[in-house]
Amino acid sequence: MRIGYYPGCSLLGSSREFDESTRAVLKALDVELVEVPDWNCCGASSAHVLDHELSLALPARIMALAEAAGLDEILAPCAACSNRLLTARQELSNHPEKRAEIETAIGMPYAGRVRIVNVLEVLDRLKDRIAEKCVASFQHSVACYYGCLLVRPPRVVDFDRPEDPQSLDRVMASVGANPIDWPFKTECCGAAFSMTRTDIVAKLGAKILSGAVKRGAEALIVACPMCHSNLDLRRDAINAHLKANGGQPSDVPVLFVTQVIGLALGIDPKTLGLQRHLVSVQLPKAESATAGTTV
Amino acid sequence: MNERFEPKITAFVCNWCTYAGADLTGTSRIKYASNVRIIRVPCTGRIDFMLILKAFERGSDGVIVSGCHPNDCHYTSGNYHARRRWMVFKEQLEFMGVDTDRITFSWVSAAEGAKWAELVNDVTAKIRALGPHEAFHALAGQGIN
Amino acid sequence: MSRIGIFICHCGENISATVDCARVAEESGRLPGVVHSVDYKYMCSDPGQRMIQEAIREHRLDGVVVAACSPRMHEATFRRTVSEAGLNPYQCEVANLREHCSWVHEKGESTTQKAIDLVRLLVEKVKRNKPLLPIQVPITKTALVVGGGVAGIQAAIDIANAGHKVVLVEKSPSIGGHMSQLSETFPTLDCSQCILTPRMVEAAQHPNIELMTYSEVEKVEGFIGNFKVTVRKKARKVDEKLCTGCGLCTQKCPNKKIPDAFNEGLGKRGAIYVPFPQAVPNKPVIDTVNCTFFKTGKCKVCEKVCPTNAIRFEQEDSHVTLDIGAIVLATGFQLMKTEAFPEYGYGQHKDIIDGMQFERLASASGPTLGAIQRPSDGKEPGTIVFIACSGSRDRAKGVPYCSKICCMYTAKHAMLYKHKVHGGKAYVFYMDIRAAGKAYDEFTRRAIEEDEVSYIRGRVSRIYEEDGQLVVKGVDTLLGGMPVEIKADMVVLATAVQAQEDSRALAQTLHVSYDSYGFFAEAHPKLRPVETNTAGIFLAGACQAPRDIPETVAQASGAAAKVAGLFSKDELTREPIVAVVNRQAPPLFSTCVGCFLCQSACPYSAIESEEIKNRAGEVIRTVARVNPGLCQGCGTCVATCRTKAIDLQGYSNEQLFAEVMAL
Amino acid sequence: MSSGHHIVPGEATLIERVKALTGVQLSHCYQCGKCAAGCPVGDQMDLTSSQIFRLVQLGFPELEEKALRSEGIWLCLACETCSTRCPQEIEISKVMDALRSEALKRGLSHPKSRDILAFHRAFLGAVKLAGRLNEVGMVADYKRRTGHFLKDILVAPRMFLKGKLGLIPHRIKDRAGLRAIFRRTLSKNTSDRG
Repeated sequence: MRIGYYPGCSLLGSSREFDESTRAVLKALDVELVEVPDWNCCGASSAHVLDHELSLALPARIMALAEAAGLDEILAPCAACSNRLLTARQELSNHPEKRAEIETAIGMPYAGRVRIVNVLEVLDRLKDRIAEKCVASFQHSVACYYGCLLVRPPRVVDFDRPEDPQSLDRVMASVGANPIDWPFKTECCGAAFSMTRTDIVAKLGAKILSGAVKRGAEALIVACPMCHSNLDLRRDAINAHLKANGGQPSDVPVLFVTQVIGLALGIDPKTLGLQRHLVSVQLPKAESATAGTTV
Repeated sequence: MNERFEPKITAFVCNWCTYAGADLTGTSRIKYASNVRIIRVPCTGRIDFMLILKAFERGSDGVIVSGCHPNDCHYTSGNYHARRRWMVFKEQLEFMGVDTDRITFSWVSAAEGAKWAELVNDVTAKIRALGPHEAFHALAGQGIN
Repeated sequence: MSRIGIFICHCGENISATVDCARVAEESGRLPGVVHSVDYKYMCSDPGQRMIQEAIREHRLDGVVVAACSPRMHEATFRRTVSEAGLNPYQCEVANLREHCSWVHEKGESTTQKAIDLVRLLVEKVKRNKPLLPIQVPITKTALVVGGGVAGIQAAIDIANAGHKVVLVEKSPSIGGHMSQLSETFPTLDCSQCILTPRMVEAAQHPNIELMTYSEVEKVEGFIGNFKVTVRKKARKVDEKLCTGCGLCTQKCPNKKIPDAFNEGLGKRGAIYVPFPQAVPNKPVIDTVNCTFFKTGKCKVCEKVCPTNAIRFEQEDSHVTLDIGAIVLATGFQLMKTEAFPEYGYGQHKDIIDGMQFERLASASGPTLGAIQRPSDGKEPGTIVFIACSGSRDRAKGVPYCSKICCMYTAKHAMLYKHKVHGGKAYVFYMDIRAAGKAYDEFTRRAIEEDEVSYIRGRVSRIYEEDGQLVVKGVDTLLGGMPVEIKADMVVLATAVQAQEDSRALAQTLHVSYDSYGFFAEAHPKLRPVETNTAGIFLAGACQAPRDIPETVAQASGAAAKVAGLFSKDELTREPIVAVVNRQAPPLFSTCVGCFLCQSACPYSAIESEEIKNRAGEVIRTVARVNPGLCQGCGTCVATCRTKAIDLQGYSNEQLFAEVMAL
Repeated sequence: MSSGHHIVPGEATLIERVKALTGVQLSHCYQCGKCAAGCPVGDQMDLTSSQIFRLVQLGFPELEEKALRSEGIWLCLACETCSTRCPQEIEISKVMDALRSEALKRGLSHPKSRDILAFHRAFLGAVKLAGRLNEVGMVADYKRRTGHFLKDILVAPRMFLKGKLGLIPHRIKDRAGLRAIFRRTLSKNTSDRG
């Protein structure tokens, strides 16, 4: 299996471990990742706030490059990137007259052929191979946290169901984890305000974190670098908010789905970037060889 | 002669939807082009397409066929049969070299008085732009019937 | 040579203001075959009509064109006028000079010219009109009522009381419908079963009513006055004649874990069951899907305990064919299920229920005997949230229309809860309070003012479970959109009223129209609300649109009056605008070649085949024949016929081509 | 713009501008409030989404201005919870984008939008420069624009130690082409002034 790969900017920086674990897991599962040549930033949460055209042109350049490279599918692990790519793709396919303008702007032809997939879709396709190669089942209660961008808006992303989605839960169960039933799977963590309104981020993160812990989660599992940053990098702010509002601070770790799969496949935690988390990955009753690793 | 060309438009309309819709245009006093002559049939399903050829032969420059909206046919499915036959007839017309742009198929319900006026005005303007249907009138003169 | 008379009406000034009527009369008078042409101020007035009649006699007219308002307005009037003067009514045509000419064009030459053209077309048509005779059809004076809810019961009783036979078909084992499930009714709070059960018994015991419960309409053929209806009687597996309704079998059935549909899944029943104690008929039925005997071949406890040996495991479905003159559709509605609401948990929370489930909780005959207890743990809810417009007025996930009854029943639910749970808190999230009915607004005000139900204007965005309670995230738009969060013990969704699951299929069986939501369509939204577009089929109740009990009962009585009116005559007169296949002298017999393309085009199955035999009785030709009772006169067959063997009376090929040739 | 609650003839109302920019018809909003009810930051907004729509619906210049001046439009996270649940299928976050761009264009944006705008400008500035986002460079630029120099001083060194902050920008090859995209798309009003 060969698939296009668009890591996006976060995966080069603050979420390097998502990139590392995605590459490691897919390599272990015999999937060849072909990075989109000379890819650019998709504009993420900023371009559409300031300029609609730009928010179409930046993703269009990426997709046009992928087409030129002969790719018909791009894996975009970052939920924000895949959402922006899907949004631009849909708007350009619904409005062919805009496509011509955008082609002029990017100075490249764009046919709209290339498909965008997220990491859960790819893992779901590989579930038989994962089961086959699973050496250490991940026997922990986990809260699957999807965030906003994987499932919303449904008319654009058309993935899983918009409330109480199940795909990540299924992936987790396939490697032996126990996904808990909890109500905040798609609650927004405030990612867009990570820099500007840390107060809001802390409040929203606190609700998600305490909601998961209260229902017995030993780890939160995410598939979005922004969710991860907010729940991991901003943990001090979240805990401060919890403390100030009579809640219980928590050191429950937040893992990328690919890190969990990697552990189940027996990949070295360091390769998976577990040591990069600010909240250290310590899991109770270490059942598997790798869980419980402190880094 | 600087007179504006006034096309002759013939409309075949069903009794239940479009005829009633055109009645509503009247009761609503909405004005439209006086170029149209309406021929009432019970249902568009009744329309023998030879009638359209005859209408052209008699000097019509444009023809309107209008009935109930899909699924609203008073007779359940007559408009659907008309539509299906039209697809076949249209190909024959094109083969004969008749300009099928001169025939307008539409749906006007009994509640769409304004739509009827709009339809007649649009078709009249369109046919005026196309000019007299001389190609056919000439043919007719040679007695194609 | 024809002798045509032309009568141009001024319609006061409605026509003459823009059309030069005198000139129309003058020019039309010169058309070949026209022997008389006049104009007059009001043709439809008494003197106007007399003028037409005198002209017919004086000029021995054999055809009349009245140029006046739309034929949809006065065609019937003028046809009666000419027939009183001895002319066949179908020898009169009406040219539409008002709606299609004078009202829609400016005064001027082109308008008058159009009027002259319109008259000329119809003169050419009327010359070719043939005298037609109305068609007489006999009427079978037995009505079929489909659906045994309050609408069907009321219609059946009214028709039966008018002296006609009625067959009442109900698909479930008992009549009673949704009304028998209700606790109390708005705005009077009288007990639903107390007012309905006497009616159910009256229907069952009426000498003119035959009940067919646990039965479904499978096929309908024929036409008004002469329907042939096939009904499938589903096997009860119980001999209704022998069963006394003692109830021993239902008590002894060992399999008592089956969710009870009558109690909306909140209670349990056995595999042999009577839906509810007051059921009519009070005879049980075996649920073969869940019955241990049907699953494993062992058990038969019911058979052993039955004192009258009425159990019939071998009983099969049977079919009955009925001769029916008129049909009343009263098949009711269904409520949208709670599974349809993603943001309210996809129906997975036991304590988020729909309105009908609340009715069962509040009903004295329900699973809790009328105590308000939440389904998950039987606890009495201290705080309850009602959400109106759940799925209604929601084009995204539900239906765009207003379900009409929810505002009232939600107010009733909140009241019943407050009456039963003292000190309980009741909140109602609503968008508008639609309480337009006799004593309705007073009722909702009473809920707010006397029973202190808190009404919050706004929709609920999300419900989730936390610490054994349901967190309801709503908003108060009257407080400027301030988010409101309520921790509730139970939530009741007033889910949308929808057409029955199988309404479209039934409509197709009966050839009646339905709207995009699957509700049956009335013939005219204002003036013919209980008729359908298919003659002889009438509508009652919520199968047409969401409606409450008083409206349903009124409409049922209206439908019954229509049936009684139809049955008041022995024969039915129909317009002779029907298709006819030509017949000629032997050896041709007909130009019909028997291809039967017309049959596939006919929406009414009105085209039959007829065998033409020689003297020896051998079939020599098979040709088409139109059943004039079934034909509705659309003429689709005429346009389909390749040999022009079939023609439509009143709109014949000859007539229409004559009109076109006059263009 | 004239004062008083009346519609200025000939001038496009905000509801028409929104329709032109996004294709969304705000007349569809029937004020049920479901968007505000589920909004993660609804309780922080001076005006919630449904109130903002109401202000726009009437077409009165003063009310439109009130909507454009609100902080609420800048607090929208584009999480799409509202549009997923809206019974009238209104694409609410698209409307919020349009209102923000109108507010910027007319110079009405809320003072507190300054930081948020600064962030977005820093973000796009960094992208324009290198083609990809360099988080360190972007944050530095943001701090320069806002003066929040001490913010995140506790998190950043730890991130650096974890290998999460790279100091060297990731540059793409065709930077000229990328700058051309910015030049061809960005409208004057919203251009990156940094």
